Amino acid sequence: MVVRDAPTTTLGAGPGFVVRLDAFSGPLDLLLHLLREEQLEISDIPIARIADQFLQAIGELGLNQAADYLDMASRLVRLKAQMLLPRRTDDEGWEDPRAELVRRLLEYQQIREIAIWLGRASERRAAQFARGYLPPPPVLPPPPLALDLLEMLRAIERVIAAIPSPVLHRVVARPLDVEQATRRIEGLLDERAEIGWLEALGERHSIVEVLSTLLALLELARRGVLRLTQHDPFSPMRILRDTTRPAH
Amino acid sequence: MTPLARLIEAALFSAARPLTVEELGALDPDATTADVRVALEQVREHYDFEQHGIELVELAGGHQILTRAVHAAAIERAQFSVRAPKLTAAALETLAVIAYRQPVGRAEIEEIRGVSAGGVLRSLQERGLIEVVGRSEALGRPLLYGTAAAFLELLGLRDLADLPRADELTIALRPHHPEPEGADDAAAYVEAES
Amino acid sequence: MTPLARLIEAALFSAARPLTVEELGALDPDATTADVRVALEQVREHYDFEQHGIELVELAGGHQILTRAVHAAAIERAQFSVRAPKLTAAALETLAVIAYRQPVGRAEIEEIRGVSAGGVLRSLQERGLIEVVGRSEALGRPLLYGTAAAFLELLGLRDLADLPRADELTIALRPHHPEPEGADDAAAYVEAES
Repeated sequence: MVVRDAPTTTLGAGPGFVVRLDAFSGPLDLLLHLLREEQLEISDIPIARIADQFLQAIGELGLNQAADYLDMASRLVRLKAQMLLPRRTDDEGWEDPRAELVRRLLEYQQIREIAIWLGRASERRAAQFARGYLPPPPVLPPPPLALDLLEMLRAIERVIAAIPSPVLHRVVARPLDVEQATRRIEGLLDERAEIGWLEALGERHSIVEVLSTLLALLELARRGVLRLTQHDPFSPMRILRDTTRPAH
Repeated sequence: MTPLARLIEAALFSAARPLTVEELGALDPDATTADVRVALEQVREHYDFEQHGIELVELAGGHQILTRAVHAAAIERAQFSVRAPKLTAAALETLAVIAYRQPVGRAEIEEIRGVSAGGVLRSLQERGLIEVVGRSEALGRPLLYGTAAAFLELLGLRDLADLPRADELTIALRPHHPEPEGADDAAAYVEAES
Repeated sequence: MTPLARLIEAALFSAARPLTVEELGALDPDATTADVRVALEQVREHYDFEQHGIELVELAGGHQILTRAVHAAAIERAQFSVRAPKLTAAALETLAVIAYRQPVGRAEIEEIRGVSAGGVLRSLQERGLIEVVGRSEALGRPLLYGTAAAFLELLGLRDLADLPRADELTIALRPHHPEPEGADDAAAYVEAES
């Protein structure tokens, strides 16, 4: 919910500190909360302090399982290091390393404002009921068919993808494409909690593909996005979505 | 309308079924059964007197607002309640194969899609989206299918050239290599031609 | 009410979804678009003037009869109808990005919200609030999303122009691909972190 009980407790207050895990809709939300609590300007974030508080917060909130929060934590730590680098005070070419973070926070804050507006609009609409009784539809000849060009094109792509293409064999040695394999695996795990190794591999089983997929799996496992299991020694590998990730 | 009549009208409108006088009483703890009956009568008379397109009817022991029967024919004709049906994924994919490979036989469609295509082909033909455009020279002389005029009309295309070319799609289309057509069907047609 | 207003009232009752002026025109071959608009206005004014418990609302490009908000609590208490469940913060934020940036791909949504969006995109799509509106030209040709018809219905908006304009927001809307912000301000805070 956008209109929710804002966690008002001060971080680091010690034992008895309880915050709903779903209180924050993401690392940017948590970051904005910390800035608000400390009454700090987004345009001038004391990175060192905020980075420490962020790390402390995700530890206390039990969010340290979530890749999205860890990703932000590592960015903050990197920023903290960059801010500590010595530089000359008259250095005109200096770019504030915080600029990108500031931009993202302002952008996110704006989206939050729109989200709150949308939430209120939907609540106003929800207070008005449509007619509850729906008369049974008349028995009539079926109306003209709806055929959508985009749907058609997607079907065409599915069909073409299913055709074993000899063209692909002419392709000269490709570098490993871990990014694409990562996207494919993440896409599959969005749909199902568990997939098999062969599914993760995709349609084509070239050496390049196998290696890319393997590297992607190991990287994703390291980041806590998924877990790799085997029921028995030498049995097929199962790839499980890490259920400790928060639902979005 | 009185406040209670307004509330009762809103409740009857939002409920999915007829509501009894007792049920309607739950809307307002201060309203007696008699109050509810008076309000119901007010709503009914208002609909009749002001010549609304709806009426308050008593049925199944309760009360419900319904559209007047006199409007039924016009509303049915306008078909508001029916959404246009959509093609299944199987039908779309079969149509895709035919659009890009026409003229194409059933065996080739089945080879590409990996499933039998008889039912889908029949229903596409019934809907006028595909038609038989000839016979293959292959053994058994199987029927060849192509898209019909309705296919382009539904997609809003002028002609088949408006479909994206293969190289515009994510994966390049295999060049058409004519395989012995209808090999699977062959046994059934051994005697057909020679 | 005029005969056309009666017919339109009955049709709006039986459809229970927003109907466009064009759809309503199908009710009577003799009625022009202007006739339909006049009749709609008559129904709306009648409901307001006679203080009905229902009202005619303009939303999602059409017209729909809804109960007045003031009756919601009583109707819910009597359990004749329940409010639609609230959307989660994740769903609202994702809708906000899509509404203002459409057509927009998953990567951009995730970049703005700072969290992965697969699950929420799927559920918004299942509820008919968003739909795939095309593919990006970028590598991998990712799907692009836009808001769908149910989005306006759920929010009670007539069209997307009802969304707050950029200058009405306390934080001004920024260009689509903003420059790194605050670079100029940076010099002022050189001492901040040491």
